[in-house]
Amino acid sequence: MYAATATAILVTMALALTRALLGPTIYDRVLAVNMFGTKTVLLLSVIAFLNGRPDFLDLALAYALINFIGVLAVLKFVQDYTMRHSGEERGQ
Amino acid sequence: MELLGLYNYWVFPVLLMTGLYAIMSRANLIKKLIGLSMFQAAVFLLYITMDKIEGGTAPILQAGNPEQLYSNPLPQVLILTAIVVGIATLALGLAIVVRISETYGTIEEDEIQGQDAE
Amino acid sequence: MVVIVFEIFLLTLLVITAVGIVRSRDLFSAVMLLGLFSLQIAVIFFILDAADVALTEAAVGAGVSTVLLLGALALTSDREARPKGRRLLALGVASITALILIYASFDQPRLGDPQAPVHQHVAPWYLEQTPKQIDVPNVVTAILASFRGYDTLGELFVIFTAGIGVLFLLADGSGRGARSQLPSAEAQGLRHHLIPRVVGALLVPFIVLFGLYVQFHGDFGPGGGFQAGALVSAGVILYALIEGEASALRVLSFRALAGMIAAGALLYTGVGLAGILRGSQFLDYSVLLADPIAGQHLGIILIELGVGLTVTGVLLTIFHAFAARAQKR
Amino acid sequence: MTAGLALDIGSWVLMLAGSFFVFVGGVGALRMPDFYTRMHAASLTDTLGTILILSGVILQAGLTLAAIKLAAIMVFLLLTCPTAAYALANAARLSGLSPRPEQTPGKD
Repeated sequence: MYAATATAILVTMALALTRALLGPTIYDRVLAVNMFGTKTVLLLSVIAFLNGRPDFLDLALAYALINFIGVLAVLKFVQDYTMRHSGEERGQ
Repeated sequence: MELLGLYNYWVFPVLLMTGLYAIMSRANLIKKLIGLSMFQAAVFLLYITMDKIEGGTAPILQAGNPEQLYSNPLPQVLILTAIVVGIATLALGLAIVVRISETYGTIEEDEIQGQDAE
Repeated sequence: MVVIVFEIFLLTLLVITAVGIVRSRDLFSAVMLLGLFSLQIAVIFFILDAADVALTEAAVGAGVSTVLLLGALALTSDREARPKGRRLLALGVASITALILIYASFDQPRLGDPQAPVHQHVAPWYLEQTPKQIDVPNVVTAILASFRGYDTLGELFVIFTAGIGVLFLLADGSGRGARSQLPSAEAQGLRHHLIPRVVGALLVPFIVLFGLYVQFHGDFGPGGGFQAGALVSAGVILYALIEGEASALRVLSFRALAGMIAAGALLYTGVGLAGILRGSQFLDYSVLLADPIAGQHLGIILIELGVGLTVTGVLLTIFHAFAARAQKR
Repeated sequence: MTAGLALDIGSWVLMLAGSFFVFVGGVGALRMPDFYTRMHAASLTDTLGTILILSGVILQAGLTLAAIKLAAIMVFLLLTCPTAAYALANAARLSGLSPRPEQTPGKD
């Protein structure tokens, strides 16, 4: 059952990767990265149980905590970028 | 199945050479550094591939289970430190690129060489 | 067994991502794809039974490296010029080398082969001796901190030097770090975004707490100074992102960070020297206390603390150096 | 025994349902016509899929430290995912990306 769940998550990861490669805007890519991060947390939790060593959930916990930083960094980058190049459109 | 066991060793050169290709063919210095990180990641992958042992688990000893096999801890030690060293050296490279960009106004290698030639 | 199939699938995704990174002309996209690359390789490390390495990759790849690359992009340019020439030659060299390496792989032992040479020497000795000599469950920590403490000291000084190098390159030359130009109006971070600010502020203490857990639980589970340093600095970077760099520097100033870097390196070397002073060799912890095993435990905790301090200090100094450079513009 | 079986079935149902929603989210993120609809598909199913899958795994873990860690993971994901979605939509809107699909500019 873990294997079925992990397979579904992996297929979703592949879909997210496709979206990240296709774009077209940078926000689509960031969205894909964020989605991929959530799926990674789920996959790591499931695999920890599949391998029978649930004491390795620390890794999933680490991702759950700090995956968010990437998106905020992007938000700040875009904000500074718009401040510097006001009027110029970004990500198209 | 026998051949699939070598898949890691096939992915390793592909990643390694993708990184090297980025370093060789791209003039953009940040792209070169990204290529370098990928090259580095490929080496990490090779080392970690070697530590895997069938039926093993991560080398954190379980009390009361003396028959348990553990993966090889030595490559893990090397790569663990190498990852953090990698980010520190990447930061150093990026700092140099920032200074180059401030001095030359560009981070494209050929334009920099063009300016140097003048 | 089925896990290996997942690993093969992820490796394929990894190759696709790598090609995508090289092909994308927009450096911002390349950085985002590099984030994906890091996530995938962390899962692969986890599947290959390297929990410590996966945790390190997670701690470094998810927060710190994206933030640093974006910081550098903000200071330079995020578009790549159209590459000229040399592409065919580079492609040729790369593909021929790859083919030779793939050809060589047919002599490799297959994945997980218990008879592989790498499992025959050294490693069994470490696995056997760790419970006897050091008595901590995590063999990776035992090797990192005790058996091969010299190597780790060297790595620590590489990180130390890289941090100093970044400061040399990016500090403003007044010798005061970036302290003088800090409290500017633009240094406010994402203060006006209420929701990320509240949630971020909620997360920061948990990240730092988790970092400390990883630091001090490293003998028993995946973890240690390197991972903890990256996690704690990720927490402080999150604080800097939401409240502005000035607020983060008020908590941990440049001077405090420099103190952490030096204190960590000194602590590590000092523990090594204590071994000599107690009549044994450099970095021999067995003589630190009357009981050799307790001495090993004390030594490992101290040098992991040193590693944690230096890594946190260096990563945060680097982050602040880039951020201060951006504000000076 | 029957309690254990019921628990197993319950966790399987939760995990399968979670897998389904995760997959639907992936398809939505790939197939929807513009950024905002894609984000809507991805972020909503992210949350639901997380709740279902992690609850399923928690049922399997029973009352252990692992269950507490899983609960913590779930809480943190439930906090960060919607926030990240908000931050992202905000960044996109700030930069002037229009929410109308027919005006979504293509690249390359």
